[in-house]
Amino acid sequence: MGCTAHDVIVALRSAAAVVAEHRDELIRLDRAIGDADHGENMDRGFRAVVAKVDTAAPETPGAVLKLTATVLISTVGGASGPLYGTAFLRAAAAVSDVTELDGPTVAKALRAGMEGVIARGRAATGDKTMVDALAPAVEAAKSAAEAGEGPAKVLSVAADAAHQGAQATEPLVARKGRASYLGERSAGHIDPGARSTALILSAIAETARSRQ
Amino acid sequence: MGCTAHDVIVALRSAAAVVAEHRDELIRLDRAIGDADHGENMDRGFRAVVAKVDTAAPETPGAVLKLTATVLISTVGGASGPLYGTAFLRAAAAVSDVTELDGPTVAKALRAGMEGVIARGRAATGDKTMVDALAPAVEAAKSAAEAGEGPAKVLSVAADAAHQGAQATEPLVARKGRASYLGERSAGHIDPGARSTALILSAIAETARSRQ
Amino acid sequence: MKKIINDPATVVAESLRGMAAAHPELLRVRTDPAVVVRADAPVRDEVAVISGGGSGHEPLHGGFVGPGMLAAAVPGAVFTSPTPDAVQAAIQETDSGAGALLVVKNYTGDVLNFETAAELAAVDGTDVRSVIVDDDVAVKDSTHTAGRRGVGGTVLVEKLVGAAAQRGDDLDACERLARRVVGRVRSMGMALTAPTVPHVGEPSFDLAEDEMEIGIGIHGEPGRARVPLTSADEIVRRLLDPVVEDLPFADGDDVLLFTNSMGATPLLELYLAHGIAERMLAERGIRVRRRLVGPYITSLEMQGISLTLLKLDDELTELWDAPVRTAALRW
Amino acid sequence: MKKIINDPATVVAESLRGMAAAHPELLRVRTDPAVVVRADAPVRDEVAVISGGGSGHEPLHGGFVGPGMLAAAVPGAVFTSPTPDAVQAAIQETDSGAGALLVVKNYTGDVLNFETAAELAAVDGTDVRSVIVDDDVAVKDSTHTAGRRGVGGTVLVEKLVGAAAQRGDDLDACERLARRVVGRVRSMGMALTAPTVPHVGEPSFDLAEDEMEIGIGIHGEPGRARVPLTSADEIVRRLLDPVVEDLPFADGDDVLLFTNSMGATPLLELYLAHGIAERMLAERGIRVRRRLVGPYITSLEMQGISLTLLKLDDELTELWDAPVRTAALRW
Ligand SMILES: Nc1ncnc2c1ncn2[C@@H]1O[C@H](COP(=O)(O)OP(=O)(O)O)[C@@H](O)[C@H]1O
Ligand SMILES: Nc1ncnc2c1ncn2[C@@H]1O[C@H](COP(=O)(O)OP(=O)(O)O)[C@@H](O)[C@H]1O
Ligand SMILES: [Mg+2]
Ligand SMILES: [Mg+2]
Ligand SMILES: [Mg+2]
Ligand SMILES: [Mg+2]
Repeated sequence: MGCTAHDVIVALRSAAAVVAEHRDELIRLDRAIGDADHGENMDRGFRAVVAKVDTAAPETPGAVLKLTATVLISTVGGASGPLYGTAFLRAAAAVSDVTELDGPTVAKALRAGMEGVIARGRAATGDKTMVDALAPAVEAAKSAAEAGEGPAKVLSVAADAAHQGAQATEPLVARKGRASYLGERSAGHIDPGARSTALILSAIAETARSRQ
Repeated sequence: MGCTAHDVIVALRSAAAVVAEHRDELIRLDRAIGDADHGENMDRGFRAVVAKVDTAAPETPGAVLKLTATVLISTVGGASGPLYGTAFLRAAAAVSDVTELDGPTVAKALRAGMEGVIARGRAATGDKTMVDALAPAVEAAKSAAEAGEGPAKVLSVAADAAHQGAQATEPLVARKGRASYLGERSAGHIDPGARSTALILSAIAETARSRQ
Repeated sequence: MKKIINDPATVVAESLRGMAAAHPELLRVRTDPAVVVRADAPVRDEVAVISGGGSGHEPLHGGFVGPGMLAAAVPGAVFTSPTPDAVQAAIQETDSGAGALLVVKNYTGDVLNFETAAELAAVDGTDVRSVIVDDDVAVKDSTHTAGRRGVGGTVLVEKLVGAAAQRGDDLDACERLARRVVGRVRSMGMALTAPTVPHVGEPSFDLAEDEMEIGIGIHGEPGRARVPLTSADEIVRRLLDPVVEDLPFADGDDVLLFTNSMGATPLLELYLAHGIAERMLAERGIRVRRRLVGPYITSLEMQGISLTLLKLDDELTELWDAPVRTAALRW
Repeated sequence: MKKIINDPATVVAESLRGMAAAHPELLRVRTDPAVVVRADAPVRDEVAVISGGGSGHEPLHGGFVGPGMLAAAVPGAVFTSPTPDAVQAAIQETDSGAGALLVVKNYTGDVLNFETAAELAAVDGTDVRSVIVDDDVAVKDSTHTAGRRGVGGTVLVEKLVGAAAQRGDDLDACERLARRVVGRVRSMGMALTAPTVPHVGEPSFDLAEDEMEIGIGIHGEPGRARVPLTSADEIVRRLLDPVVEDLPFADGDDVLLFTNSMGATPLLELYLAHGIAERMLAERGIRVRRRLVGPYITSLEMQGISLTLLKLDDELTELWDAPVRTAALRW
């Protein structure tokens, strides 16, 4: 019923595939209010993650998440590199060395990841960043876990909430990251980091569902 | 019946007006096989000539032509500046200090001008330069003068021949000037200097006709 | 996309190889992670001034590596902050025992990646300080936002602090100086055209033939406002006024005026703009004592300019005049 | 047309004003006719090396005025040779008694206008010589045509002869040296985009998104051939092969490689191309001993590059290394 290290690796592969598929869309979103590299950065990072987990074969979910963190930190660059890296690092710490993730652990890992992003980037919800996708995801995951749902369901409600959160960034005026330089002109576009967060969560949730 | 200094000044004013009117056309021609400045160069030069003859008020046709030469040399630049300048300088020398130009003197001045251009630029007919407009003009002028025509008629057949000569540069491959760098690619375009020569001769001929 | 490249994925690496070939006496290039290092690094007892950021702003920063300026530069992917391991490698390669000063342009990505590197280097026992450059007055400054961008002022900070390091200032003094310069430098830029990032393949924004972007950054991010293209006089005024009024610079001030090309603006136009800026400053009684005119912090093939003003005093003037020997700045 | 200008008619004059403001310690600018002169001219007993030509190629030639290079530069209208009176003014302003050497790029207009000026100066009693630079291998050389254009090689001639003048060579020696350099230097260029002349207002030629011009000049004149845009490797090969084979440069030769940006090609791409050229020369056994990489002879905002090779010997290497202090070249 829980997610093993192998499940997490499969989920990351699927996330990498989704990021590659949406590379151009993420570039387009970042082109509108940033510097047009978010799709390229994430694609470069997740390709490297896949290559690395294949050779390093980490043995616990926490080890997979930690390896992912270090690879993202050293390959993504930009704002999203350290932020996603920190998220995975904190998630790894949160799951510690358990060998199978249950619903509550998944919810806890998500929260830890979000807290890491906020600690590094100092963005609040409403600032038009990936936090606007993460925060509702964390809330939804928490409720589902408290209702006794397993990891697949927890991830799937989290992903749905993240998509809504990402969508809701469209009218916002950015206060953090590169989009903030545009002031009012940043309104009317979805935040690329929020979108990539939602995409990655969906891919992971989809894998969890299909393997449960 | 002959052309006075005043007639020459009026003719130059009319030439300046025609050059200004055709500035963009000459730029377009030069853009195709050169560096897109011939219209600008000639316009700058003839404007300066008009300004100068107005203040200097030279008293013989030769003095007008000489003044024109010096102004063109110090304002046109490029290849056409020294070439047109030399043409006017030699024409001035050819008419010496006569006070009224008759048909033969006009023909002689034209030939001297052409010889000056050839001496400086070393172009032969068929090289796709202003010489291809000048050479037939000189021949036509000579025949007309020998047939006893006055300056107006001499100029008008010269202008017609110059137009035909300019037109005939279209299929030629340039061997002199900037167009020569294009090799075969220079074929298919009229030479801008030949075109300006024809335009200036027309303007002068037209003035002579209307004042005779 | 019109570029002289082989493959968008290898542009930075291939370019660095060419740079190494071009300047063997000045610098060496490490790959994987990519770092440009002074040929003679580490320089014993000299504070290592290090900067970096996304590529595409050349000559910034690699062109400023050499005696009297940077000990190392860390080039990221095009318009993308480098990763912490690359910054760490630069710190290690230049570690002279005197510590390292990181000159960081204020972008979330640069700040976070350099911050992480500094933390890691501290664990290794190297004394590392960071100074954030945020001189772009086009961006509203506020603690609730990412704050102002680092733009043209960065070049001046690197030159001045590099000179201080070379004359033997210690890390504390270099850090103090850097902060002092940051406090006295202001910039603003504009663009006529957008840059094209190789891996994107199309211009970063679309601009009509009669439009320009005012308050632009150096990463192809759109500016603060899109306005009709006007005369050079008007353009310079629109850049200079906010710069002057921000610090503010005042009647009687001695300044360095840095007129920068964003890449594709020809020198012919750049000098023209510089002349206008000199005239407008003279009208305000601000005395231009030093100048820098050229493409020094660029945005690929973007057409546009930026103006930077630094308030000089005797020490800063002396540090500016101190010898420098790099690929892009040399006297 | 997207330019930072006030009025196409005053671009050159306004730009020169800005240049004068930017470099008061190096040069002064005379107007009407326009001449850029070394601040300390005339320099007693030093041959005055003078060059000039149409504007729009900056930093050529004004950016090379200063100790160790040019005594004066004569800027014409954009892409239009200056008139003889301007050249004459430059000769007069720098007349030191040691004579003047005119470095003339081989264009009919430049040749005729400089020739006329030299004749006029001779009448005034100044010893003036002219050397024609015609290094562009893209143009077929023939006595029946205007011959080859002067392009990148001009920069090298100006540096080397300027160094010779500074070390005290007399006019004969300077002239001989200039001819020797012209005999050993070859270039070729290409473009991705066309320049826009201010008074024309539209690009000098039209080029599709997937095309480039090979064998281009520096005045917006179309090149020898329009071909599909290819990789950087292929572009460099198409420029380098004809250059190498023309002189020819051979296995074991020592050379200076000058990789030039036509204006809007960013340094990122320029270094990339330079690295390729170094590799290809190494493959042929040609040894690159000196390099120059940057935008030194440009064509307004044209994107493109040119490659220039100069066959070095000990004297030329020494003259290249000799100190130079100008706005654009300095060591
Ligand atoms: N301070 C921040 N806190 C949280 N997320 C941020 C912050 N700054 C930027 N981001 C996220 O990073 C995304 C941009 O990432 P990316 O384009 O890869 O980096 P860069 O902005 O350096 O080019 C933004 O869309 C936003 O979601
Ligand atoms: N050697 C030459 N002999 C005669 N005419 C020439 C010669 N070279 C150029 N020309 C003429 O000059 C014209 C170009 O003049 P212009 O565009 O003003 O100068 P540039 O070529 O220097 O830009 C050509 O169209 C041609 O008619
Ligand atoms: Mg981005
Ligand atoms: Mg022309
Ligand atoms: Mg970025
Ligand atoms: Mg011309």
